[in-house]
Amino acid sequence: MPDHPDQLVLDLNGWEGPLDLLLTLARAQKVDLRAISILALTEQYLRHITQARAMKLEVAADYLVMAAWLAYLKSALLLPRDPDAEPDPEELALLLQRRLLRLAAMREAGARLVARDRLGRDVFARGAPEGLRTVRRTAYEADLYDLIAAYGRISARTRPVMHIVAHRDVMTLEEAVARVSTQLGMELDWTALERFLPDGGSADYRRSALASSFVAALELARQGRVVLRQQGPFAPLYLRVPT
Amino acid sequence: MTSDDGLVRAVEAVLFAADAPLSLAELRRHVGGDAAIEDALATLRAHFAGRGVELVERGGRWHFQTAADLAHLLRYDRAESRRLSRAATETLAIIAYHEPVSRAEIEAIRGVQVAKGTLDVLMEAGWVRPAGRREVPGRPLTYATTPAFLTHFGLISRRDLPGIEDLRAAGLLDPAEQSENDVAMSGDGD
Amino acid sequence: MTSDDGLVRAVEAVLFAADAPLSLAELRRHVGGDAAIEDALATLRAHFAGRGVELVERGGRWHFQTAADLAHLLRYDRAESRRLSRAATETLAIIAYHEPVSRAEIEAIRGVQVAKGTLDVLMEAGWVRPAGRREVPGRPLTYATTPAFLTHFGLISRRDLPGIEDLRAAGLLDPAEQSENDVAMSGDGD
Repeated sequence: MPDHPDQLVLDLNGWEGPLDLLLTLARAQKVDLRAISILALTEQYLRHITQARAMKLEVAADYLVMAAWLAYLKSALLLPRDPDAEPDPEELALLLQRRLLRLAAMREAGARLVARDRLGRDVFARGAPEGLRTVRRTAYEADLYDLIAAYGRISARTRPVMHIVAHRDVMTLEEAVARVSTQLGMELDWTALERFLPDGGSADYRRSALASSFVAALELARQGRVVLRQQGPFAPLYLRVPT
Repeated sequence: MTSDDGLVRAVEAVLFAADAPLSLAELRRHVGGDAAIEDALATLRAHFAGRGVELVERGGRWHFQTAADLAHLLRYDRAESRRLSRAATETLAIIAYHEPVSRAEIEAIRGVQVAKGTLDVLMEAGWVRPAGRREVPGRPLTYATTPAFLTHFGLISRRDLPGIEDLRAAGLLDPAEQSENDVAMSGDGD
Repeated sequence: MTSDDGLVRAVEAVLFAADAPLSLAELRRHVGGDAAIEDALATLRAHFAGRGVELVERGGRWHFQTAADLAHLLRYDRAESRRLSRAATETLAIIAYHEPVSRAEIEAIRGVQVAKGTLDVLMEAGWVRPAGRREVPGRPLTYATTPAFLTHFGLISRRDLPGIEDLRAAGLLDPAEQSENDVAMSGDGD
């Protein structure tokens, strides 16, 4: 703080607005803000603004607005009291005082706040805390339907793979056609289909051979290389080379 | 060792290990459901009173911190923490004492516009947060302080703010009357 | 408070705030040159013995740490539900219908590779467990379901799996051929 507030306020740029300037001037009265003379304060403010302009300093608009308002307040306070005057100049003076009190209170509160024992500046938390861990355990959701549906899906998808068998204990149609054609050449009379089947082999193989030989007989008949005869449904089937 | 001692040990361990202040609910999650945590905290606080490390409550959250009078030993190799500008300090005080408060209200009290960066600095520090819009024309956004504000400034709650009761009693924390704000203030009527 | 107590407080605060274990020299730099730091450390160690926090020395450096027997308090398990992925559901279904079953067998049945994570997920969920090694070349590990699996899916036993008999009759449960030398499961064709 310079010795004379008069000198200080010539540099208006150092102030955070007219209210800040007013508060500093009020403090210079060295009395409780509640006992401040608004009239004296007003005169001081106006004097500084006038000085500043006389020295051709740039004065920001809000300082001039405040100056105009204070000039009005000053004249209202000095003139003989008009009971009908609206608003009451005394009341306006009180409002101004209240604003100054409010700003002063917050300014002091801020100073007290930042002067407290602050964490990380004056007091310190543990430097290397182990830390608390929240372990997220996942509870998986799936119901029985999902499970069954999944199995059905796999089954459908992999059915061909599932049907591959280790050994094929069957007589193929090609095999049966070859077999029946060859054997027919040696038989001149009607011969039962069973006679064309191989001996031995597993039951599965014999059943397969019977089925394949039957189809082979039908195929050969279609080609005209064999004629078939059967007495009735489920009766034995006979084959013969056509004459 | 009694089960009470067991609880005190548990609370002590969890608070020591925590890297941030813990609420009662968070403590309970770690030490068990029905524990008489308040009693354990009271026991611990008494035990650590006057030691080099103290147990403190800030905004309903608890943490250990070094005793304030030992600050000179601990600042040894720490960088000077960044200073708050005067504008930021005042703005923070206005928010803390008046919250929730709108930017226009902050400006009415300070008598100047709030620079864009001022609120940003306070929010970046984690001390101030947007606190919803006021249901008046224009729906201005309001601001309030955070639990981290209480923690940083060593306040148990906002009631602990220096002088707040006196200021309230003096009517200095009342919402500013419109006529008051009109006192030669251009531009802050919005 | 005696000056000894003052030193103990100082050492306590410095060790608490330090971000790494401190040597005697480092401690001395903080609390003052001639201090009887060893005595203060001994006092502190005795004071914290059996508490939730302990003062420990490791290689000439000192630090506080939470008591080892309370480590379990420092983690908190929180359950989050997540839907089982399609791959995991299929894998689980295969294990349930074919157990015990090796990974190669699961892959043969699914027709796609089983990611390592898939089995991990099922084991993490508690539905699948390793079920011993199969005594064939390579000794592949097999997997089976757990009692928790039955509980979760509301099954009394695996026999309750709907459709398992139908599927078996349709030949759909026959183990697939293995491409690798893994297992010879063809034995049941005879």
